[in-house]
Amino acid sequence: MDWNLLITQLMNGLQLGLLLFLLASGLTLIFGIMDFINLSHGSFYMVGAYFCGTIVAKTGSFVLGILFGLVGVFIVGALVEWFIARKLYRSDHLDHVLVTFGLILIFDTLVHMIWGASGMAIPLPDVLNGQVSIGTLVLPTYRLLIIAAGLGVAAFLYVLVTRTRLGMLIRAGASNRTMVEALGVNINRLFLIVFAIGASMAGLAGMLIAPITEASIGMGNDIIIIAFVVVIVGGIGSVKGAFYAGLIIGLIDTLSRSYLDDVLALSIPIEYAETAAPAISAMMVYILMAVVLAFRPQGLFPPAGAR
Amino acid sequence: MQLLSTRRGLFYTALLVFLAIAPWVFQWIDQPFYLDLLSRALILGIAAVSLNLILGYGGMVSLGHAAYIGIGAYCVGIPAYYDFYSGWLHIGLALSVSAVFALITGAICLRTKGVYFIMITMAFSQMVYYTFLSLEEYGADDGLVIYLRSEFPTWLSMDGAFSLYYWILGVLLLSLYFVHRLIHARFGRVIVGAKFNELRLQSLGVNTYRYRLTCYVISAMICSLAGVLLGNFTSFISPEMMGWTRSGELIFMVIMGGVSTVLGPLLGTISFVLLEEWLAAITVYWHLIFGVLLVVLVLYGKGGLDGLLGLMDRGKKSS
Amino acid sequence: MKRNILTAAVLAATAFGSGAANADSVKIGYVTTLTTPAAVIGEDIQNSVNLALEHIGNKMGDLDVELIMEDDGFKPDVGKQKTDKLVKQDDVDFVVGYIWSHVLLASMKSVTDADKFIISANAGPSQVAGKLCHPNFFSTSWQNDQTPMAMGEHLNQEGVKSLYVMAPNYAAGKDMVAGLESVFTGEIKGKDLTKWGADAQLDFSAELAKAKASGAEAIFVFYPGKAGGAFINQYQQAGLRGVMPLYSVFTVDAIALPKLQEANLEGVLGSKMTQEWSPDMDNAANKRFVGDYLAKHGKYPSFYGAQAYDSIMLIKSAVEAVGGNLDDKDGIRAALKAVNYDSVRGKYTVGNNHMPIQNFYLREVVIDDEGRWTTKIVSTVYENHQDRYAAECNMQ
Amino acid sequence: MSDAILDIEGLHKNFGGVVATENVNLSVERGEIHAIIGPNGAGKTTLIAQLSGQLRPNSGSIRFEGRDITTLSMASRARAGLARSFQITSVILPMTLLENVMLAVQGTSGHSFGFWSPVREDGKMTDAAMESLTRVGLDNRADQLAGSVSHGEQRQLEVAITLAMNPRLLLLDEPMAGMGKEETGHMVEILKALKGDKSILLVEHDMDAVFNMADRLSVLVNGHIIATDTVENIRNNAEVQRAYLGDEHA
Repeated sequence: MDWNLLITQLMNGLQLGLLLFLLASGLTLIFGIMDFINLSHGSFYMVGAYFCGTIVAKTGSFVLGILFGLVGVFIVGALVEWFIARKLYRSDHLDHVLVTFGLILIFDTLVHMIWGASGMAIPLPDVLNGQVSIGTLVLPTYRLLIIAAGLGVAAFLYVLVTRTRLGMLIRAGASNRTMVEALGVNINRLFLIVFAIGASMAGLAGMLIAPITEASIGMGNDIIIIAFVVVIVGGIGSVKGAFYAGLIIGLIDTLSRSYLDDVLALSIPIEYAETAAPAISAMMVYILMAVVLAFRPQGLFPPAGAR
Repeated sequence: MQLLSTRRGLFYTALLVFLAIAPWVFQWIDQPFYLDLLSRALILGIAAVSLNLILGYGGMVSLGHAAYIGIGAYCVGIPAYYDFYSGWLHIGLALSVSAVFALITGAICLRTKGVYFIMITMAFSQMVYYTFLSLEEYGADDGLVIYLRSEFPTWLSMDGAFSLYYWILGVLLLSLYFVHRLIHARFGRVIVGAKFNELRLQSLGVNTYRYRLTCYVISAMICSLAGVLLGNFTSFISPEMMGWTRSGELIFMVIMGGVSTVLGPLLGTISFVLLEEWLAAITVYWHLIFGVLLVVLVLYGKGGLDGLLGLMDRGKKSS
Repeated sequence: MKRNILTAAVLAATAFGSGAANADSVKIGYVTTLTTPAAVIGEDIQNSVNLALEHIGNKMGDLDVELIMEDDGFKPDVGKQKTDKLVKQDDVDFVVGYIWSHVLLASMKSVTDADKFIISANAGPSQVAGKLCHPNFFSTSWQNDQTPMAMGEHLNQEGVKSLYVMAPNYAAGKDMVAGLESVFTGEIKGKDLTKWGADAQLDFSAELAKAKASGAEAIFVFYPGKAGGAFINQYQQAGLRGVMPLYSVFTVDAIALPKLQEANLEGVLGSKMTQEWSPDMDNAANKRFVGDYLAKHGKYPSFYGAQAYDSIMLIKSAVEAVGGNLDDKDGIRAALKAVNYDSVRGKYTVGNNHMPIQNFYLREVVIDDEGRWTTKIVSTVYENHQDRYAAECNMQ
Repeated sequence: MSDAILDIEGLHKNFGGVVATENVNLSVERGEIHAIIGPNGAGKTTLIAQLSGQLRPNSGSIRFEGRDITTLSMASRARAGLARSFQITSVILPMTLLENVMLAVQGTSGHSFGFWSPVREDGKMTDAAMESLTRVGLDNRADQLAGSVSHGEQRQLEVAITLAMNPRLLLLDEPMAGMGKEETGHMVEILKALKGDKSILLVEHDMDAVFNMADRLSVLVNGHIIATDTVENIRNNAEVQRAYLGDEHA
């Protein structure tokens, strides 16, 4: 066993898991509080990456890119909530699926029209482009930064949800919507803020991944489905659930991508194992969700008080 | 029955008559490609009719129905790969494989409700998608080219654009009629009733789970027939045809045409395929128009195209 | 003898066909990718095709050229559907393009069944060069295996003993790996085929970690289009630059380089690849093509563009050879086979399977006089190289 | 005891720490109208839910016509002859009255795996459904959508649906809820007409209506039955006065 490789892969899994958490945390809140299925949540991820890329290209500063990107996505999220989502909270899930499917098409094409088809590379400052050595272990600096940022946001959300009045309303809203309404809270504003914060989280995830994979059209469409899996596995409305489920799924995906072909090669010819392994590791995530739904439909960590 | 007494009825009658003579019309105006388009639309129509059975009438929003198109298509492709071309074999295989798969997954899916049902149906279809993606022997990502169509006795042959078209039309009309009968029979009443109020049905002594599961399986089997025809029509199959976005498009077609109406889904698929073709010819940004259409349709256009036809009749009455 | 039978069959098919080809114009259907992230390649191709048409004044002999571009959406079934449309509705004379091997494989039958000509300007899957070869299929590119074979040859010459291999999991990816393996004599320490298509895998963290741990001397990759940039990015971030030299095919190209330069990823400078063409090739046709492209778009054309440009010139030569009589399919076929035009890659011929027999060069990433990152030919690896599937093709 | 159609013994249900019903003992005689009254939150609806099979009790047993049905599903109980109506009107609004009632006929007449013959052409079923509609006086509205008739009529439809199941025991959850004076009177007449033919267990708030038609009353307070007796005796029961009626009748 190559321990350095294992640790590297665990770190990679952690990084993916935290990215999924950033996406899923907003999704799960919007889902839990507004009972709104937002398939186009991945579009915020994409838009965030493009905003950040544009500002980095103009100013040359990655930090400014992130800051302005966050503000930009917050505004886009608020606009979507204001003009579209708000009208749909009382309709059924089918309508949500259709409208947000339409939004995906709209966002993808708008990005194509504005930024072109070629995608956008986001240069990193030299400090971040290097590696960090710990003993014999060498890890990319930037990936460590993603992990740190992910954990930071998780801590921020933890404080927000457990220690503030907004968080109290969010928690109450996730488990009992009528109660929040009975408290005389301006529900519209609460929903708007939660929606826009959720969008910003997704946007942040997009900004963090773009320097690695580039910003591109439709980059959110694949990962959003995995983020949904995270939400369901974690328990709808539960930020804590999204955190743990994100890590579990990030690790499963990365570890099976790294070791599954070797494992499969023990029983089937290597050339088949090479093709089957990536597909099966992608499938694992869905198998996990189906098992969770079949045996524990409320998810692994449902919010307290939810049925 | 009242086909000729309302404008909507007239429209559908005209549509059906047109479908019956379409190949000759297209030959006459020398546009053989239109027959291709229509064939594709009608195949998707079969899938939409099957989806409408569970989604429209039964209230089961499946985001994984494209998997059954894929299963049907691979039930043609894989035997053909081994030089088994018998059409009865293909159809029999498609019906049984889809039934077994729907029975197993449906039994799990139907334990859940609402959004969980949407997500778990999608999860299962993604599993099928990735399964075929991993089957190196059958082309994996690259898909399979089917060199010969399913073989049937001469009078039923699928060879040639015309005979394949009439096969498609035949299967479509049969499934439409079957769904129509089903919905008004004892079984259908339970399915429709359970959509609106499952608890009520249970209080009436009906074990809704068993009926819904049966309905899910029937729908999957009809959909697999669409897959068999699609495999024969495109002579090429790939896992792409069962990705979750394809399932989303199917829902879109059903809603666009008019959910839980008999002919609405067919209207939806025909419009969808034509729109896709025309818009794509105008601009590479055609997805934008599609997206806006979808949003507007849901926010303001309840009842879909079939509903619009209905409005026409109401307009007539009030004038 | 065999050919006569084929010709007879083709003639019979023509006799019953509509024969509706409009005598005033030559219709070319072009299938490429205009949406999804891969649209970046489609744009380069579109630019090059338009430039070619501009250069020939939109005329082939006395005939006007009518071009119809279709988008395959990076999906085989969509590509096939669009091909059907071009063949049946637009009744084009030539169907050209095809970036992706799986799209070509799905679409080819539609064209050949209708007795039209299909010209691949990029994809070159092994099947089409071998068992599925067809009298009406031609290529202005290569068979997939050839370019990586050239790279394998170069690696042998350089004395590289072990490799880690990465490619996307689709027809061309598998061909590329097979081509390399057929020539490379060292050890392959590990191999990853990653998910491809509209939702391709772009984060290679797990694979790069494996590559590093494998202890291989160098890394070989095939990541066309957008994925190339992403890969180079992560290759550098993972700190592999000094440790595992990068050898690639169809990965570092004129599409990836401007973006890599923008992101200042110097790791790619000096990296080597093989190709049948390079923007610095010294012939009149290439100078005109590259020069005008640079002037018009402010960046170098890619090899996709070069092959697309060639495809238009090849068709022009064939149309002129038959004096504009597009019903003379035999004449066109013979002219396409003769390759009598000024290709931007210089002179080449085709084999019995209609795949080019041509030179393959080793290219290196350099900085040009104006500070732009581009590629330059270092040496010739193969001269007049023919693919290894030609023998499996039963055409003479 | 011998003539009881429904016997409930020691029924207990709690949700986490909250006790909904505790040690409930109750029996309904064949042919009687037995009403359960009690203040809001006393556990009446939870009790009905346990009797109909919607909720499973934590302990205790329910016997229907001598047979233990404690663990049977809602659907099986319905087929056994125990029909319930809902407190909140839950007829199927987009269907006609006739279709609503026909579903009930269908539900208790064998399985529904009939895929071909249209139900509307089944004379036996339409007749049975029409008969139930007639009993509640809705026969002239059979083809109207349930969503288009008045609230009172929907409540009557609810009763017609329960009747159409041809039950021996009806569990009626506040059949008069939300009704005006005239409608209530009409409903009382409908239910009185059933007396002797069907046994009825009724939860109801409207005291006048209850006193008007019930044979016996049980008073449920905080999940306990504090008294079961004839209408007359309950009226005069001091404990009931204090615990419940006192609030309203004082």
